[in-house]
Amino acid sequence: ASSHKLVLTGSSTIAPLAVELGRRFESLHPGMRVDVQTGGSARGINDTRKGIADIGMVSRAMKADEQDLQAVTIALDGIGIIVHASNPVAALTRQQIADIFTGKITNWHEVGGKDARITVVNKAEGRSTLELFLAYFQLKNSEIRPHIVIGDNQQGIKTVSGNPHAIGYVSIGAAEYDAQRGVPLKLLPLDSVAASVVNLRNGDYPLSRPLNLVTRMTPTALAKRFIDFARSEQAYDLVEMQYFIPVSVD
Amino acid sequence: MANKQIVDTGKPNHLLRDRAIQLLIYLVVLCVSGIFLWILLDLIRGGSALLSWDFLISMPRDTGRAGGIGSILVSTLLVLSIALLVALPIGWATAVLLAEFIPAMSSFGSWVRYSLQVLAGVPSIVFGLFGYAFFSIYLGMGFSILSGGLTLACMLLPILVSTAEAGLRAVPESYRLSAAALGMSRAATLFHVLLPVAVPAWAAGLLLGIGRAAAETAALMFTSGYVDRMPESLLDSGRVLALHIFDLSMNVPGGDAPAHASALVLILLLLMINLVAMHLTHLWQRRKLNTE
Amino acid sequence: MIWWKCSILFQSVSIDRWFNAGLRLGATVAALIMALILLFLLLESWPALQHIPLMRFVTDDAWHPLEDRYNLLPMVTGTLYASSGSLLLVIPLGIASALFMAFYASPRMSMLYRRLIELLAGIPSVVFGFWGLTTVVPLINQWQPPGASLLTAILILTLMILPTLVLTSYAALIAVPDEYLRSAAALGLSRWGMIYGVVLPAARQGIVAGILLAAGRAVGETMAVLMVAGNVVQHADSLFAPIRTLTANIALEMAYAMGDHRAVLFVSGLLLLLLVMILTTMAGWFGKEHHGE
Amino acid sequence: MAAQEAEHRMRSKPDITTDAHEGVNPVQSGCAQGSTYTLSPLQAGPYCCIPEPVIQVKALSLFYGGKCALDTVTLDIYRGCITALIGPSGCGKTSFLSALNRLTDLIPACRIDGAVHIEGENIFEDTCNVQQLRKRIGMVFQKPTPFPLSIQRNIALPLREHGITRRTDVDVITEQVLRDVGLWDEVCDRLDTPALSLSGGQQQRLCIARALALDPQILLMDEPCSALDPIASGVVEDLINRLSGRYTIVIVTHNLAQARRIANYAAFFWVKERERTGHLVEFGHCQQIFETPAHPLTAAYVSGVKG
Amino acid sequence: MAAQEAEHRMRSKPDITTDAHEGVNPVQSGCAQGSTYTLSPLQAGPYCCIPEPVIQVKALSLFYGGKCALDTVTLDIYRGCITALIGPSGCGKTSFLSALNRLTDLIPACRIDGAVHIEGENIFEDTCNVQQLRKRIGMVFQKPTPFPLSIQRNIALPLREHGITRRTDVDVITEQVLRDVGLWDEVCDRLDTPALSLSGGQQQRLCIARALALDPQILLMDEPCSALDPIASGVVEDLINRLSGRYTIVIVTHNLAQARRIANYAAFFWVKERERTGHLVEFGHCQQIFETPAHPLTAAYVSGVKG
Ligand SMILES: Nc1ncnc2c1ncn2[C@@H]1O[C@H](COP(=O)(O)OP(=O)(O)OP(=O)(O)O)[C@@H](O)[C@H]1O
Ligand SMILES: Nc1ncnc2c1ncn2[C@@H]1O[C@H](COP(=O)(O)OP(=O)(O)OP(=O)(O)O)[C@@H](O)[C@H]1O
Ligand SMILES: [Mg+2]
Ligand SMILES: [Mg+2]
Repeated sequence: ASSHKLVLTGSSTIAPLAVELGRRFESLHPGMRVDVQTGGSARGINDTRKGIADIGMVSRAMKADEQDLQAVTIALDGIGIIVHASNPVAALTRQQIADIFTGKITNWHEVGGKDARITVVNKAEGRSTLELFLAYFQLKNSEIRPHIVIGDNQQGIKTVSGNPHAIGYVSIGAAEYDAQRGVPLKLLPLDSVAASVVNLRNGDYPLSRPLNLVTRMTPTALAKRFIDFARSEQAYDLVEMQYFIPVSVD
Repeated sequence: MANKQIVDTGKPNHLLRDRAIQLLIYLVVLCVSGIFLWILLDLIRGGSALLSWDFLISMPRDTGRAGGIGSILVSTLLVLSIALLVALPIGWATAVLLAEFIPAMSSFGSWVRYSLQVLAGVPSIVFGLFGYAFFSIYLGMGFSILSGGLTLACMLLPILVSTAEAGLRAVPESYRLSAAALGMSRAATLFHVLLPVAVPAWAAGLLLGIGRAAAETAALMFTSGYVDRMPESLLDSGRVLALHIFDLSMNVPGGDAPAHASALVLILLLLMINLVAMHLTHLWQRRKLNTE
Repeated sequence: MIWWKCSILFQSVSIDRWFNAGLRLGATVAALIMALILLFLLLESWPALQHIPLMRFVTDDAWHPLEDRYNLLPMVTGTLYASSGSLLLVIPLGIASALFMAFYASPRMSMLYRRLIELLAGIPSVVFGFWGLTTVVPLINQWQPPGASLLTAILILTLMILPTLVLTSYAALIAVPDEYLRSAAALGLSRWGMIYGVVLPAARQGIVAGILLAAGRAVGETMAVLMVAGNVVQHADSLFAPIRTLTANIALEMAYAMGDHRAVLFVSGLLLLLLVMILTTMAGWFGKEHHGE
Repeated sequence: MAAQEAEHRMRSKPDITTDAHEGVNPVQSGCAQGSTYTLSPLQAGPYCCIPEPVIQVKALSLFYGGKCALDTVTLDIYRGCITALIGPSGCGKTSFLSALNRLTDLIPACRIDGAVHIEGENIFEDTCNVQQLRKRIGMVFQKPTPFPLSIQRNIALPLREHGITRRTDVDVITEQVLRDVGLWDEVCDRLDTPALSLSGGQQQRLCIARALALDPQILLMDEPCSALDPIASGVVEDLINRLSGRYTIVIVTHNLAQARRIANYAAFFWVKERERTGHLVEFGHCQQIFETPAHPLTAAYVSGVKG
Repeated sequence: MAAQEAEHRMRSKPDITTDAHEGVNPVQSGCAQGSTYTLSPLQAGPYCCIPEPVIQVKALSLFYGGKCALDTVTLDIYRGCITALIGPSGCGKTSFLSALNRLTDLIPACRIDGAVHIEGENIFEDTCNVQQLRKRIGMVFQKPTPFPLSIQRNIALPLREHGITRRTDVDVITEQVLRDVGLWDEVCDRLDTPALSLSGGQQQRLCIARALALDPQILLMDEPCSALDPIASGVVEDLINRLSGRYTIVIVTHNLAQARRIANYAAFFWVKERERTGHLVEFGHCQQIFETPAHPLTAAYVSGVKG
């Protein structure tokens, strides 16, 4: 990577935000170029390690074996359980959700809904959303009995909005964006905390994750400048536009 | 007459059979057209509102939700041109070699043919993996239009070769024999006699290739990358239309309308390339062959 | 002046030689690409092949790479079911369409239909997937949940590979010499008698080539299938069961895979390549046998 | 005549009863002994060129696109006779033949005026069953055009199409027509090989056999010998001679000596220099055309050129 | 002879000096008056069939794949003479002709044993310049094979290839050879139309003209008249007669009468029944072959078949 070009790769959740950040960064520093590639958190880590990318985007907490990289959180995101808007079920307990995903509950009427088979929408192996979800409900992926496995957020949203009996989980930001624009989608509260950006910001919502930018131990000056910019107040409105929660710098 | 009876007993069910088959074929065609028109109409309904000149030339903003597809069109055309620039000479040379210069059964020929047949069946995602591992990492091109173009070129090769070879093989043997009998070199025979006859087949193959290349997503995901800004050099990453459509529909909340519009643009683009190429081929052949 | 004439002759001879050399170079490059692909897939999957015994790719109880379970078999069957299902559908549809263009339609209709098919050949697979996800899946879901299933995958694949087959077999059909048609007509054969008895056998080679091409696309299609097949790793027990194909698996997990997981995905790429190589070899034998007869 | 009719019926309707099959038996045994059978009954049959028109061509004009290729031809073709069409290249002989079995339908740009009555029925009327018509009129082309199938299937295919599907019937007919054209001994041990592997002459005879298999009443032949070597050509010529009487034959030939040898009637076509429109100059008994031509053009043609 | 030689050189090498161009002028003016020019010098030229072998075929065997198509043929072809090759279909006449200008190179499976010496040089040696050889040996095929180009370009293309590129030279040669084959008057006003729009006979004559344009010494003709009507066939035959003496001509024909009329020498090929291997039965003066054949097979062939 040359001195006036930054390459970011990694989580598709962060990528849209990073693109906007990059655009503003470029306008503040003429002559700079910020290239954003999506993929997944693992790719962010991988590419940063290999030096293909200057900065990796990782939408989860760092793992123990990733201590060779330096991570900075730039925003928070939550994971929300979604069902079709026409689904009469208003809330599910933690146990019910775990049972539904593990195939112990297979019909909506067992949890107070219509008499219809539940379609479980799960995420593909390796996604950080999946890891978080599993960790929160203390499940193993092999225990889950999915009917549909999806890749990206929008596929999950499209699947659930097209199937009145489906249940899935996606980034709250994306779900809220679509729900507000008339997509037949409903976010279920978790542990009786409504899944909303507001609750996320309060810290009330239990299933949240940090959005990190990672670099190697000694980041280049440019990468450091960009990360600092991303955490600064100049970037808050961009973060909020993507329905994420900016982290306040102390 | 005697034989009339036989035929008369046979006749009605033949007539019936013919009618039934004709009906079936018409039904199939209606079905296929219907479904395809349905898709097209869906696309038009979803995207035509956005479609405008402005949409074509302005940059995407807000991860594609707003703005246009100017930079993406440029990247697409760049990737396509690189792919064609690389694949056409190699592919057509291979086709000419296979059809004209070496016996079909020779070991070199059958080796080349075999590898091309395998290439034709290799899934595009495997090309993507290969391009990522070879061009992007091993050759150090990173995520770049160049790397994407080269990957696509590999993918296009078998299509170009097989169509061009078929075109050449369809040229009557008598032209070759009489050209040889007149002491013409094989190169001259090729350029002056065989090519003009085979050119429609070549053009058709080219169009098929362009269609495949322009619609390719999986092979470019890991090679030319996602960056939706105007590329400044071939080593910059650039997002192609098909990938843009994929990203908008799979990753961007509220990206459906621009995705539809982009798909429409892609289809119109292909249509245009199609018409222009057909026209040029026709003109060229007419000039070469003096056909009326 | 005479030397000038000679030099032209000399030139055209040497042109032939240079030309031949250039062509050989091109062909070698073309052929090397397959070797390169094989090499790099091998290199990338080496870490996994080194310490995961090959048998485990078929004997493990499931596909949970993060839990060290690497059974690829369900995805192989998924790929086979989806592609053979779509081939079963597309062969009659495609050949009927090609016949329509060649023998049933008026020249104008034929042209129109051809344009339509050419257009479709250019629609990106993503668009098909997208359309399947928002239109076909909900439709089937109303009938047999969850909707995303082997059936949808087959339907969408059929639409995708149809243009390839139609265009190639149309080319094969119109290449059938007019003489055959004329003599068939002179024998009083009906239209279908002519098509079935004479035209199809004469065009068989071209049509089979088209089918192979289409089969290649069906096996290799990634994005569209990813969107509509449901992607559950399992052996499908009915048309309505979701499946995951090898290619969709790579696209789904590649970006997120690390270490062994990633290497195993390359192994599945390798597997696909080997599958294609075997099929090609078999097709070659088949072709030779027919040639010999 | 009656005997011949009966034999026809047997051949073309082998499924009347099983007796019919037994009736054919002697044929088979005869075949085993050589080609004596097929030659004898045909030769024994009465030579019956009857001055009764089977085909009446009335003011037939034929256009390709806007271009007139054949200008108001009026002509009768007599039952059981051999009529030779002669004339220079491009004078519309092939076009004329194609009009007789409506093969011109296959050429989109081709338009026809006038009428052709076959057995009294105008074939250009919509009520005419074209397939039936073409079954009654066999055609052999200048270039041998076997289908790319096995020899056996080349003959079986049109039979099937016309309702003769029983395996044994098809086999009997196949053998018979292949004997008729003298091909049986050459190919009987390899009926399953591709017809395209035959030599040119064999291919042409196969095409004739294929046409005969449908037991047509009329046979149109477009220069059937021009692609053949003298031996094969002689065989075909003999064959035509033997077939006359049984079939009404219209033959196009560039070989005037041949026309003279085999034809009962001859029609001479000519093509005008400028507009390249073919027309009928003279029609009459073969002898008359060749020996006392009425038209100077005919005289010049039949005498001036080297056959 | 000498004058003729000079004229040849002028034609084939028009770029020697500008004088050469002027030297050709009378030809042009002659052409404008009709076809007198081309006919007269040819007819006036000495009829010179010299018993001096130009082509010496020595134990030539020809194999397609493993199959032997032609078995040890030894034969001399004499300068300026017309040699006719006759024999039944499949006896290897076309294969033999193709071997003479190494056209067999184009057939991958084809292997050749033995030697063919042309003007003393073995053409199967690697040192032989094949293109130069083929320029010296013109060939005309059974089926007319004009390129799908304009009439003009059909002739210009091989000329270009052999270094005659100046527009005027090409035009002069084009007119001359078209006159030679009697096609000039028919097509002079439409040289730019596609050659494929010509009639069969015209196409064949165009092919002959194309071969003549390169001013070959030897002309191989594979049944040049079989696709033609009698008039065109007569024209071509006349042409061949006129060309003899100036060119060494080897002609394959199925028309024995024609062979008898035009040839000086004749070679009779036959094909063995079982293994389908062609071989030379008899070679000699035309008259001898047709009137006092030495071999019973020859006798049977030339007498028994209808030409
Ligand atoms: N399909 C066609 N489309 C347009 N013109 C045609 C077509 N077929 C034949 N012609 C023209 O019609 C005229 C008569 O052709 P036809 O083939 O009937 O001649 P012919 O007497 O059979 O000649 P030949 O002896 O060479 O076979 C020719 O000028 C020919 O160019
Ligand atoms: N390209 C080829 N490949 C294999 N066999 C061939 C090929 N060309 C010709 N033959 C075979 O070689 C033999 C001689 O063929 P050739 O064409 O020389 O005969 P011919 O004397 O010219 O016959 P005709 O008079 O029919 O033209 C035939 O048995 C033929 O089947
Ligand atoms: Mg004709
Ligand atoms: Mg031959």
